[in-house]
Amino acid sequence: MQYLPSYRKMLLILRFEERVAELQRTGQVPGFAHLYWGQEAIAVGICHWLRPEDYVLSTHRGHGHCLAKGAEPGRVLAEIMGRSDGYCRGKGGSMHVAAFDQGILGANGIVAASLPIATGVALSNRLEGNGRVAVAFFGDAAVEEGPFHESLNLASLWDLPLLFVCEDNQYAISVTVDKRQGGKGAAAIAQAHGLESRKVDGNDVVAMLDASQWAVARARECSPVLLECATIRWGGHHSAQPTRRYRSTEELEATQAACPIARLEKRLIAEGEATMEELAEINTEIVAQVDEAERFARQSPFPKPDEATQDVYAAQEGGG
Amino acid sequence: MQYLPSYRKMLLILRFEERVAELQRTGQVPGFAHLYWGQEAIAVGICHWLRPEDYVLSTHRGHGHCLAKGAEPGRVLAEIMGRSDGYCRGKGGSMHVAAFDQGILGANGIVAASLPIATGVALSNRLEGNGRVAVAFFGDAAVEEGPFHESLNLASLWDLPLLFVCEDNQYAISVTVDKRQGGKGAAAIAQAHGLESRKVDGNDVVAMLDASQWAVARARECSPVLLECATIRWGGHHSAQPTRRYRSTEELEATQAACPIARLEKRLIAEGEATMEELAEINTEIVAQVDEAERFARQSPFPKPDEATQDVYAAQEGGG
Amino acid sequence: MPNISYAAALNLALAEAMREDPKVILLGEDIGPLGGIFTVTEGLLEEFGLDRVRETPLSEAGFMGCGIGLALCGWRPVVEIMFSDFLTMCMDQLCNQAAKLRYMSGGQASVPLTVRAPIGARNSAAAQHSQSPQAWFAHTPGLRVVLPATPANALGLLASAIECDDPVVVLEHKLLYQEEGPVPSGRHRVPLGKAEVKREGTDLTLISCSRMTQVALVAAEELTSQGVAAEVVDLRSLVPLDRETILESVARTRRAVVVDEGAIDYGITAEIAALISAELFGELLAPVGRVGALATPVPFSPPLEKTVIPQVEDVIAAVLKCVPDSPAR
Amino acid sequence: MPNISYAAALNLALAEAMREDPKVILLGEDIGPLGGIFTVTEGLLEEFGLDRVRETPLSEAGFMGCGIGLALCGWRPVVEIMFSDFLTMCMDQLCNQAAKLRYMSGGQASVPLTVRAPIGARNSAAAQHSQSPQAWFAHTPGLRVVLPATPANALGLLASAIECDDPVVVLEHKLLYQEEGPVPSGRHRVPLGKAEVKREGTDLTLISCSRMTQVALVAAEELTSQGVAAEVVDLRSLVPLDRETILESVARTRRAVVVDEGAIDYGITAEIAALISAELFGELLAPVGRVGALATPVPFSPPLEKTVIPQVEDVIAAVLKCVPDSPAR
Ligand SMILES: Cc1ncc(C[n+]2csc(CCOP(=O)(O)OP(=O)(O)O)c2C)c(N)n1
Ligand SMILES: Cc1ncc(C[n+]2csc(CCOP(=O)(O)OP(=O)(O)O)c2C)c(N)n1
Ligand SMILES: [Mg+2]
Ligand SMILES: [Mg+2]
Repeated sequence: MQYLPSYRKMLLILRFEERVAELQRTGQVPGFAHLYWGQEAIAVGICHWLRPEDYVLSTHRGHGHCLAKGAEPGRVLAEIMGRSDGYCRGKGGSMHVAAFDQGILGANGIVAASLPIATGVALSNRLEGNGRVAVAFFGDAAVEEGPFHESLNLASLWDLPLLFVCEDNQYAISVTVDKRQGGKGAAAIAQAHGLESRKVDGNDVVAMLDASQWAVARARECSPVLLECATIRWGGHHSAQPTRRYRSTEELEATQAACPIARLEKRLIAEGEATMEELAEINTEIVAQVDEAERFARQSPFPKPDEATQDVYAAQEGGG
Repeated sequence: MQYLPSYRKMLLILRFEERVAELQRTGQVPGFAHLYWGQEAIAVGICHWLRPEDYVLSTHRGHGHCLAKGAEPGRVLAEIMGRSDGYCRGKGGSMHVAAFDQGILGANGIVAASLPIATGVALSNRLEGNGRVAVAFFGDAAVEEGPFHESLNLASLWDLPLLFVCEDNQYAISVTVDKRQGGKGAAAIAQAHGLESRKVDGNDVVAMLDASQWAVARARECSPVLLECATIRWGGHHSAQPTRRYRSTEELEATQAACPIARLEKRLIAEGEATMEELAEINTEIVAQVDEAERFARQSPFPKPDEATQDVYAAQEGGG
Repeated sequence: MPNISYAAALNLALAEAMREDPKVILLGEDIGPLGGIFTVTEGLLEEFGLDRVRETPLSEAGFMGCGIGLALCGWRPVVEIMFSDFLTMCMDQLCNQAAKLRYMSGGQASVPLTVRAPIGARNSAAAQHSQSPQAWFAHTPGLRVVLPATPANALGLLASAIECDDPVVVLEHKLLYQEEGPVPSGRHRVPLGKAEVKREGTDLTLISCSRMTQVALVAAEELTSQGVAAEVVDLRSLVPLDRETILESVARTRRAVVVDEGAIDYGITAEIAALISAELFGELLAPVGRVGALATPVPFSPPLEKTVIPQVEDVIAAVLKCVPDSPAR
Repeated sequence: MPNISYAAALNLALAEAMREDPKVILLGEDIGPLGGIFTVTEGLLEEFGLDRVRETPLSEAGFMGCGIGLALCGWRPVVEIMFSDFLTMCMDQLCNQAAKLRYMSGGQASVPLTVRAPIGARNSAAAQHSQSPQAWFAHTPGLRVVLPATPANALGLLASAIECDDPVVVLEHKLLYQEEGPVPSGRHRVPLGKAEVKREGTDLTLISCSRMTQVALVAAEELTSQGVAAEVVDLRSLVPLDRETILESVARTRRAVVVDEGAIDYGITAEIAALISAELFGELLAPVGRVGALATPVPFSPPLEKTVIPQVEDVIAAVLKCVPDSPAR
């Protein structure tokens, strides 16, 4: 299997998130952005096996899912910057990016809330017999919420073409998973609900690609699956959050060491799939792509005040 | 072990529920009453091992839990009949009977809603180190609700002295459990959350007493436990509901055949713990007890209209 | 016009919508062989099959979300929540997701979801099965909220709700299900956002919704003997609210009493009363009256339930307070 | 009187309550080492330990219920819900259980539970992190609802809430956490159900709560230059509502504008406007004005957020509509 395409995508996500962090520091990104850096292998591994018409439902940490599924970086960034050429015309922002034309049905600001919605999307696929799958990404903390449980049961009961992807980065904001969960984790709970599940090293894109191939295929056969992907959250909960109160310097340094991109780079070179020079070249291309996204977003105007009352209801007069 | 005490309690519940059904038919019970008949062995088996100061949290089908835990039949019936000598002074009714002086913290009209509350009661016990346990009874359908899942996790995480008792009577109103659950059931889900669990024949009070002894003891040691008790719902969802649309005559006949009381009777006689005559005598006593409860409830007045605005807030003037 | 029950009218709306549009699909507890605990889905499983009359686990958040997902994919789900009290189990899905997805996505998402749920006190169902929480949903931008008071409006409003591209909360009243009334034969739609003048009158306007419209009509009838000619406006929709019809009526009668079964404080009657008081400032002959449930949970025992829930006498008393000088008194 | 921030005042209320009463216990997400995402619980873990500063899983229904269970057993839990928007995840526990248990049990149960949650738009947090849902809870009998607008009130209201034997929802405003103000030294309590006249005036009464009281005060200040002397009444409690203070003020000024950050339709302003219009019927010089958020989800992009959320200019405009003949104009 060729890993360069995955490398490109992962690098795009990383460079994109670095740019978001920078733009936020300089006041170009309103609010907070929960960055996906460090977790790139998961979105990229899963989305590798998805078709354009498949669906993805995402979380507050959703930029990576969007880019991996095929969203345009410029329109994602414009949204994050609150501009009118953003996918949601500036109404959603980082936590609500959606790109329906790419099957991306939305990031979500409520932990676990997209899971029940994903069951409906998967049910639609099943009823239409359209061969599509729905993928619901969520963090380890979503496992603690009731809707997670209800969604597993629905998927199991109705044999839905639905893939649950738990990104276990050990943290919910400042609290580690051992202080939040008494049980055996998402994969075990899924099995109790009658789903198949696997645990995978989510920082190893090779392992992710392998597990995802199986998982997407099973889901497509209407056998719902859960993947529990071990990963690491870099830095704070969002780009502006300091971590000193709950994370040691050593721990933080270790996170970067686990970088899935650095890991893949070593392998690409070792296996001869690419040279250092080729990788540097790719990096240059990707940086240019992110530059272009920034240029696009910056030139996009802010929405006009009167747009605030649009899109509340389907027909404008319906608003009452 | 002597089983006559359990026999008495089971029979009290059955005769009580028969009376409630009759009183409802004759217009003495407002609203609907979800009867516990046929499930007596579960409440009686569990409560046998409880101390007066232990806590019970119940469901819409809660009369049996109350009587087994020690509530006065007269005050329970008065409540069900909406009278001012009812435990809740007529404000609660069948679905909300509570007897705080007996550790009965309330039936509940919302499926699964008492489970999170039970975690708090158990946490209180643990923090106070008072050696008490909390028992949360719930039906098989509660297993489908998010709060069930969240409560299992809390109990497991915090090592709560909490016993979850699932009464699996196969039905939620008209829908059988196979049409509602895709997984392996409450006991398996509990294990995935790190709890110990067992399945038990909930129509055999001998088996229930045995499993409950273990379960209550484990819970008292702050090791939360779930018991999944197989049982059968007699008749309709509530006393006034016909079942012809979803239950065959054969199925209904089989339910009575599984009667835990009849089963225990056979055993008591076979083992020589009691004679037919003694059982008949017990029956006479219990009927007299239920007669007395009815007399008590009937002579109790309805609450006065102005009581409607009492007990909304702690101090009357607080209501705003 | 045939006479049918409110439940039968709702059933008809569902059946017709399902016949016309294969994308209409039902989700809920006990909606299959049992036909729903209030008989609204009777016979639909037999006609439309298990795929489209889909009984759910007891997972209100789960299947409300499922309905949203279906809606996002072009279906027109109708989700039944057995009692409106249980909407508390899926408030996030309804109020944070369904209500906001179109907006947050900048118009990409469309959520043509209909949520049906019964409100109201009936037969001592007690505090967790008797609420009238319409104010919560009326206060949630992105939702439309309708409350039929008659079989004809039940049919027409539910049909319109299903056709609407927005999430619509249809609150039905438990005590109305068995009430019969005339229903137009053939295609019938009631536009969302249009109130209906149910009775004309010159002295005062009673404004109400759901079962309280029936209560208001009885009160209006009894008031004739006291010399008061009350007009009755049935709101039908809370969102959008038909301000024109309300104001047009009260501009004529110059007196108004608003009646709702929800708890009075911060309820529906406040919005209507505030609207009238502001828009017809200086033209009213009396303060706008408000009749609602006492601000308590709904009690079980019959005499208490009756005290808390507005009765015909309460409406009459409120009217007479506004019309102290009515000829017959 | 030392000057401290609103967040520090809340922190002080918690710390003092925990020192005085060993039954006060905190539950919530990230309330431990991090000190809460808005710093309100900073230092409490260190002083009171893991048992009483109890970090929870992401299970709002679970730990809200846990708080109720503790309360039933004589504890005084303070449950932090990280954003008030997430109260949708535990509406059943809060509105069907906590609010009703005393009543349904005929007075056997006492639920001395305090629920803290931040409301309001701040810094483009978008539709699911910016709501002001106070009307939902004010409309739920059995709950008390308070909204501090200053550090002193934050301290005094939270202290009273913890001591109250009923469930109290304390809605804090995200934009106020870092605002400083004087706080009485020593024991300080603000009674639940008492409004506060923040500024005296003769021409009109501005009635508001939470951050909108700060907005109203700025507007009142600016209005002096237009010759309008506005009184500002900070409601502080929505339930119980201090009808006396509101009516006493408006009876004097004969004009009122109500300001709230919740969506305007069916919101808090409706209840207050309806109350004033009815009780002071015939005595008002102008219709009661209402200023609230536009009835949309809260948008992300800064210019849109600003459009939706009430600004000082909006309050001034509403006031000037009521006082068209102010001397300076
Ligand atoms: C229902 C709900 N509760 C709390 C929050 C606040 N919150 C946002 S993200 C987050 C942590 C989520 O952790 P996890 O699911 O593991 O995702 P991660 O941030 O680690 O990617 C919390 C507590 C929320 N958004 N929704
Ligand atoms: C959250 C919620 N959903 C639905 C209902 C309506 N309802 C009441 S009892 C019941 C069936 C419950 O089944 P189960 O938990 O198995 O208890 P059983 O009646 O069999 O004892 C349903 C659907 C409810 N009360 N609460
Ligand atoms: Mg995480
Ligand atoms: Mg059952």
